[in-house]
Amino acid sequence: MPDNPPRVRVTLFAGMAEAAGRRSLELPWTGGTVADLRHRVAAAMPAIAPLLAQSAIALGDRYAKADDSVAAGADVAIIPPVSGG
Amino acid sequence: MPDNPPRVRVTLFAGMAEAAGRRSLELPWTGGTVADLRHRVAAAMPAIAPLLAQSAIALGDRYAKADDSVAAGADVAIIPPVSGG
Amino acid sequence: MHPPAAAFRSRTDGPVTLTRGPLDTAAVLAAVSDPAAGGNVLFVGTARSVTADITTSRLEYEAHEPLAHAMLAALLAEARRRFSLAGCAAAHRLGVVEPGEASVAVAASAPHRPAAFAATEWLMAEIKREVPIWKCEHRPDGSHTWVHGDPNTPPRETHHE
Amino acid sequence: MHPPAAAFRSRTDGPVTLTRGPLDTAAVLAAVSDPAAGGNVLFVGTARSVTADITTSRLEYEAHEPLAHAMLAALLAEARRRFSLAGCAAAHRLGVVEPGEASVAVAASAPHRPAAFAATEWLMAEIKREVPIWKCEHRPDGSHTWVHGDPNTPPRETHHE
Repeated sequence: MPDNPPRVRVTLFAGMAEAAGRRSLELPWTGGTVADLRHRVAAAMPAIAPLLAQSAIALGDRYAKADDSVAAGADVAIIPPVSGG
Repeated sequence: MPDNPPRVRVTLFAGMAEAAGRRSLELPWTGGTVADLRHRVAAAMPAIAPLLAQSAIALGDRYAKADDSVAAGADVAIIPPVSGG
Repeated sequence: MHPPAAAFRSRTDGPVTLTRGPLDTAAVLAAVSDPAAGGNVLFVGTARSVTADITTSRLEYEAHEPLAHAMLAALLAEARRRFSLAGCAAAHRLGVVEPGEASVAVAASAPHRPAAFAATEWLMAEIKREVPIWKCEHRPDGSHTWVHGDPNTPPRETHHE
Repeated sequence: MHPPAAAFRSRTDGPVTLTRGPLDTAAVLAAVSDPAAGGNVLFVGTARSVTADITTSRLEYEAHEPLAHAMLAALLAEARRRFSLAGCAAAHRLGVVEPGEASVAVAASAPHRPAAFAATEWLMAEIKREVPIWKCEHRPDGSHTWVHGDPNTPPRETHHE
């Protein structure tokens, strides 16, 4: 897919979306761990790095662990500290 | 009041009324304490004596203490262990 | 022994309700709504059809109504002070209560949820310990038992006498 | 930043509801009704207009909806096991919540009341700690703040990563 280089789609929420000025971003991504993805996102959007350090990462409808694999083409969400209720 | 000798009216509830076969009784009463009244009721209705020993006494809309006075003509209620809720 | 057959009768006085009709549990919760309250707790006690392997076909409640009313009002006032509540309310049904129907409803509201939970639990424990209301369990064979004292509730303190 | 304007949208799946409309708190309580349950507890969290001397004109909630739904379902299943419940249910409102309106409702039922109280308190604490929902406080001057972390809630355990 030469016109479609491998990417990962990252969704942002609440104050993190506000700090980033956007609700999602796509980054080039050929695969790696959740920990790798954190570094990539922090480098791409330094404005959200502080909140990112306190955040969890979700793959689909479950929370992910640092060494979980994130495939190329995955949908990932960053979950900053929650405040529901 | 020769036709109306001094009395006390005692109201019974729940299992105590059932044991007594009645919901109230009147006893001759020229006055005394709550403790005196307990003895009088137990003597008049031995069937309720065991439950009476576990019961509180109410004067109007408040619980009474053992040395409270019960005047002639008073309305008294016997409050066996409760089970509301 | 059954209490005398009574026409529908309900007495609501501020946050206290004693009624022979179905309990309006939503009204008990609504009664504690307050702009300063973020936490609102409602407890509803319902008649179970099976308790410890014994089948109960229906419950029946009887009260010393003036004393029950006064005790409920006093407990609500004490809860309001003790837990710094925004509001609290209580309702108890009297007469026959069929399985699944509500016999008691208590609500409390407070700025934060722990006080609302603690107050509602405290009120229920005090109601079961102090308020002159009695439960009769009717069984399918026609027999019945008035309950005097709750095995789950410590006995009333002896401060009354 | 506001979430995109959304038409009324509600998703109810078994005992979990996420909705942009007003919460039906009576339905949450009714969902836990069970012949074996004598104790039914409902918690309703409402938007306060004043919090710690700061006036809030309205609240707004946003969620990662699929994950929030899955987490709520998992917490309810765990509560049911942990407290031997007859039933439990949870609903959270998303979008704008005006002062006095309900943002969250949780109910639990059990044979006896202590388990119903304990389960409802536990569920509320876990929801505030684990479920991906965020609150934005809007003030009368037009400013707003997204809240990240609750000063009354210990931080999420790090078992996710």
